[in-house]
Amino acid sequence: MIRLHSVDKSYGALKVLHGIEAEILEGETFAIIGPNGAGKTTLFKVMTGEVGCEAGTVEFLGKDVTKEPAYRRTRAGMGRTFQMARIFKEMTAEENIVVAIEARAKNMGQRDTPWYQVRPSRATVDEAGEILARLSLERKARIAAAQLSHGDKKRLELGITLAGRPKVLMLDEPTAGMSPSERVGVTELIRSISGKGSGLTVIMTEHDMGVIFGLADRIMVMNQGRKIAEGSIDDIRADPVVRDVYLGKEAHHA
Amino acid sequence: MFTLVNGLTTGMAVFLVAAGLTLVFGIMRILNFAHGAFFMIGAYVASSLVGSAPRSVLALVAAAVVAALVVGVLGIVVQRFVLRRIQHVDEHYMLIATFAVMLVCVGFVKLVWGLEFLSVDPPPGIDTGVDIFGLFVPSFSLFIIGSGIVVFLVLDFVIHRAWAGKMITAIARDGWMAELLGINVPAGIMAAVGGSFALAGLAGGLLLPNQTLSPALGDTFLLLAFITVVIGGLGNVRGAFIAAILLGLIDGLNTMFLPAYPGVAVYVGMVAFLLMWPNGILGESRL
Amino acid sequence: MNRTISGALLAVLAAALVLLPFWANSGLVFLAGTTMVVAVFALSWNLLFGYAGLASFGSGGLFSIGAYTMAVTLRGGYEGQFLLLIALSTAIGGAVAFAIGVVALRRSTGIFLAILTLALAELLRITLAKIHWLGAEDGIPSIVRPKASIGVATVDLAQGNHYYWFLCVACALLVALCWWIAHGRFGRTLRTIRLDTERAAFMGVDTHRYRLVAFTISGAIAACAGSLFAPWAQIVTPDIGNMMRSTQPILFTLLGGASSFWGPMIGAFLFSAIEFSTRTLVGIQEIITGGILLGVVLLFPTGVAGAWNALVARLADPYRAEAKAKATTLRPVKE
Amino acid sequence: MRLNRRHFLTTSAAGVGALAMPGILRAQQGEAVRIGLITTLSGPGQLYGNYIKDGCEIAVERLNAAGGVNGAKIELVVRDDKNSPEGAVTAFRELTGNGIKLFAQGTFTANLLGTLPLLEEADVTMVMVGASALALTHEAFNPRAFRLGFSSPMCFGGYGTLMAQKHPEIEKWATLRSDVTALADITNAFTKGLKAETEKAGRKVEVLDPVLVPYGGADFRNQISNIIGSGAPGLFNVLQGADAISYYKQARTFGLDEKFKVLCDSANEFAIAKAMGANTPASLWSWTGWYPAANKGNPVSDEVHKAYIKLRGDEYPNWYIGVSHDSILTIANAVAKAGSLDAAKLIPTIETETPQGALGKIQFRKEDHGFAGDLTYIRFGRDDKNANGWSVFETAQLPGAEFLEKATPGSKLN
Repeated sequence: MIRLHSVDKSYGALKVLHGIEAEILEGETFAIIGPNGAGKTTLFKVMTGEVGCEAGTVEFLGKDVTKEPAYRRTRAGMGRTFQMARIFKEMTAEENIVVAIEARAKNMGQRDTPWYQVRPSRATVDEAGEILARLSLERKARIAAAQLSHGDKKRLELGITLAGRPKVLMLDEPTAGMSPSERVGVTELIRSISGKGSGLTVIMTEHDMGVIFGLADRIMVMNQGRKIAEGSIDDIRADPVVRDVYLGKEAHHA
Repeated sequence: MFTLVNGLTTGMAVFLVAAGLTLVFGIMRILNFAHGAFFMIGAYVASSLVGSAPRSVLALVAAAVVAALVVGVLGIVVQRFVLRRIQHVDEHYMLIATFAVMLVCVGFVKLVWGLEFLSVDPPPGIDTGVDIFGLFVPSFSLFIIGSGIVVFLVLDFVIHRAWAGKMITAIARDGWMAELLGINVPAGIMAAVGGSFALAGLAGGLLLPNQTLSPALGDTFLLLAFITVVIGGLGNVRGAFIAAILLGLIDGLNTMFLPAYPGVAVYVGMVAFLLMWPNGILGESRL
Repeated sequence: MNRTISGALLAVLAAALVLLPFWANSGLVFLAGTTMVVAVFALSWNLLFGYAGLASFGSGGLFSIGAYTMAVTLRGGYEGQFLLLIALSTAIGGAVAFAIGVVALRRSTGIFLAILTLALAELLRITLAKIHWLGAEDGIPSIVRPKASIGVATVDLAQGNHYYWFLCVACALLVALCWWIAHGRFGRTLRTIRLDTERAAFMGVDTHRYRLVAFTISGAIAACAGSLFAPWAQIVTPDIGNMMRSTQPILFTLLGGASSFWGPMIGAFLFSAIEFSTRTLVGIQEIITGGILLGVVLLFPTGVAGAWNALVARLADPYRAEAKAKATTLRPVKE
Repeated sequence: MRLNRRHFLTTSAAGVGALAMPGILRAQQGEAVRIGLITTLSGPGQLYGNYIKDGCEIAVERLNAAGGVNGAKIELVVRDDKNSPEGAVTAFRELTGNGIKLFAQGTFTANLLGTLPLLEEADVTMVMVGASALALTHEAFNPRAFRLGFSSPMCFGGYGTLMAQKHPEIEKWATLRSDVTALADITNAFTKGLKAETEKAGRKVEVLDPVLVPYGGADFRNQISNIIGSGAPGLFNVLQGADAISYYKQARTFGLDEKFKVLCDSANEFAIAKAMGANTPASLWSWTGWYPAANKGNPVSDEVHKAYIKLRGDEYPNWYIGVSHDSILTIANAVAKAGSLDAAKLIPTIETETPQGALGKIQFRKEDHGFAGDLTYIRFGRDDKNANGWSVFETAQLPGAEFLEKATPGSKLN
């Protein structure tokens, strides 16, 4: 699905990614973990095209997309959320989904609204309703997005991303800043979206180990801009290097 | 060669005006349309103090300092009663507010000082010229260049070295955090804003013998100062200093090589600069 | 409720404008025509600012291009094809805006775009003032008001108030066009770009292209407004595109309220009303205009349209309006 | 601090009164003879607009004190043109809509070009106050408008002639002007006059290409250095207002007074001396449209001068005061003689009448309604003996009619 080959990235004199190699397979849920400053978010940005990289290549669906801008990768099937939910605050929840659906429809060449029509088409509104229902936001459809609770904002952002019908869903800390009960809810939501048979690939970064262990098929561990381990949950738990730099410390603290 | 010296003079004159403008942007994130008007008020205040023939350089500088104080207080009043009340709304309303303040200031100047032209002469001591390696240089030009450099050095020191600068920088970057650290944020902002506006008044006083006073004086410098501030990088005093010198030189070369199109090179140069360095020479700075 | 009151008011105002020549002084009629044109001009600017999030300080230049194109072609004797001339002016304005957009938009946005456009507009003004063929500083005077023919019907716009009514129709059409652009799918997408450019890009929106199109459309409409203005004022001078002209739509928009589609028009008419009612207080014009602007900004920080919406909402439903007003400072574009 | 409080208050009070009047409705004609004055009362041109307003108000006061026009009082309705043609057109249409048939308008050419095409439809008569642009009496000629102003070829051609007569020894002239086309005409007129007169005397004179400065600039030192470097002993300076004063100020350091034997300013007259006081250049020529001391023996001139001193406390009125006074006088006299406000009757009356004004006999050329008054040139400069630091050294007058350009109403002058 996505293949990274010896990716380097620096911000000025500070090198934040060192020769990252990774391959994410179709249909799996792939988690990137690591301490703060390990380079997870930067790696995310390189994959989605938000920032370029100095060396290495990014392949998506077998195509080299290293030079492609973010919107093209999105059109090709990437969809992402941000650590701090980014939604269109002045619009209602419904409008947020509608604009995302319309953007997708245009990109995919679906033209269901006649050119002279101002309002979104019936089909678009219906689809938005469906998505909001899946996110349990249907009762808040007419509320300005700015007024939603933190958890609802993150759900709405997920909805915007889903409206793009992505092939790979990239979630940057989907539960950051949530209460434990909200976390459970979101974990359930992600599982229902990406469950077996949906065919959806998920890449996520996350701090909460409970969420990771509940969702991920495979895990990549980063530290100081380097990949230090990759494998199943059990592999990672058993990895001595990971224990040292990451879990190890936690264990000592505990 | 004379073009170079004179370019430097023009540049420093513009820098004196632009310094306050870029600081206000650094602190409050607004392009202050009223800056030229404050400059003009500073000039008029100083001219009322020294009359048309100042007795000495000291008298001129003293008048400029008083003008700076007056304009600084005026700036604080504007900040307190206008800008602060709308700082949480949309930043563009700040723009319209400063535009309105500019109109009021111009109207005020017309009422108080009238429309007739006023002129102030260079004080004795800097009213002649000096010979530098066979090149005739008006000593008032040297006075302007010196003033510009002094103002720049003082500002640079205050911002980057002195405690006051660090405090202001902290407020500008993160007011909430600064408050947590025990800094009196409203007082800090007020002092910084007062200081920035005072710079406009100071420039008005110092440049007094350079040109003629009329209610249109503000416009003469406002656009040049805008250009300088933008080319230098918004909020960046060092950038403004460099940009002001460049501007002066470009204008000087303009009169030398394209005498038929005076004043055009500045615009062309600016368009070119913005296309090459869209963020200014030294980049934008939150002070 | 809200919409009904506002709509009714709009209809009444439009009717008053159309019927103006029957009861008002000819100076007021002229001012109303001028205001209609600059209101459309301000609307075109807000299409860029309120929807695409781009602030241009050089829109006066495009207005000027439209006006000069019209003046020159009318002087050249192409009066017969008046409607075609409007289209030509619009197209030229659009083309120039497109060319500037291609070069400028990729590299600079925000204040840099503002200053860049300002510099270009000033350059244009200086250049126009130097071209003798275009009358240099004194511009092109005595512009004729031509005959306009639509199919079989021909209207002589030079007669009486015909051109005024023509302006009413043309401006109404342009407002409708802007409304359609702003409220349709294109406008919605533009708004996402203003609200969060990156988020929009991650919906697969080519933000640069959308901005370029918006820049072009806005420029074309500004030039169209300019082309309508030339035969109205019957003179064009380089100052038609000076810095004051460029700041006009900004003032109108912010005064009226940038978050509302109708804001720029409200601002334009309000500003003209202020200027006209204080016309005899000569010599203190700046203080009056500045003072009133300050007052409006301090009292209604969301612009007059924002204040009006809040007022109507409160009348309609006092409780909900309160909650709404607290929750958002800048309200979404509605109507 | 020169705010004249009394004057300001009366202006405002009159303004408020006019506000209360339902001016936006179509008003009927009142009993007074109403004259609309459209001039620039905001922005950069306000200085001159204020002079025009003062001059017109003095005229109205004087005429009314003498009994008005055929027993009716004159009422001046003042409007600001907002420094733009559309502002002028708005004001013009408002006033014609209120039934005003008599107009005085002035400062900027473009604003006049905006209203001239409207005179026909509104059926009004206009005096263009102090206007100098050729277009107004040539390609944009309108038979309903009279130019009570000095055309560039007339006053600056005369200026060049005068200099050739006074200073035959100067063989090289430098010129300096703002980058404004209208000022190019002035420079050309001066050069033409200078060359023609010199050649007539069988001599030769060289006039250098003008040095250009941007309009509204702040620093002229580069240009000063250029001009002084040219080595010409004569300088004709066509900068305006604040620019000119800044120029003289900055040039002083470079030895302006020593480097040039003859300094000529185009038309800033006493504005320079009033601003610069004891630092005025040692000797400076300037053209003026009206200088009371040169018009001794003209009672109208003296009276207007006195009235202005009473109004503003300024002994050296700007020339616009005299010209604007005479503009109102011209209209009032024509109305009195014709006994009508009708343009058809007024126009021939103005064409033939020669009322005594502050400028002398006010007479218009019949073909193009151009004005050919006396041309006055003054030389003034620094004078330590005088309390204000400067005084007038000499005045010279030439008959304007000799220099008035050819009449080509309706087409451009070649």
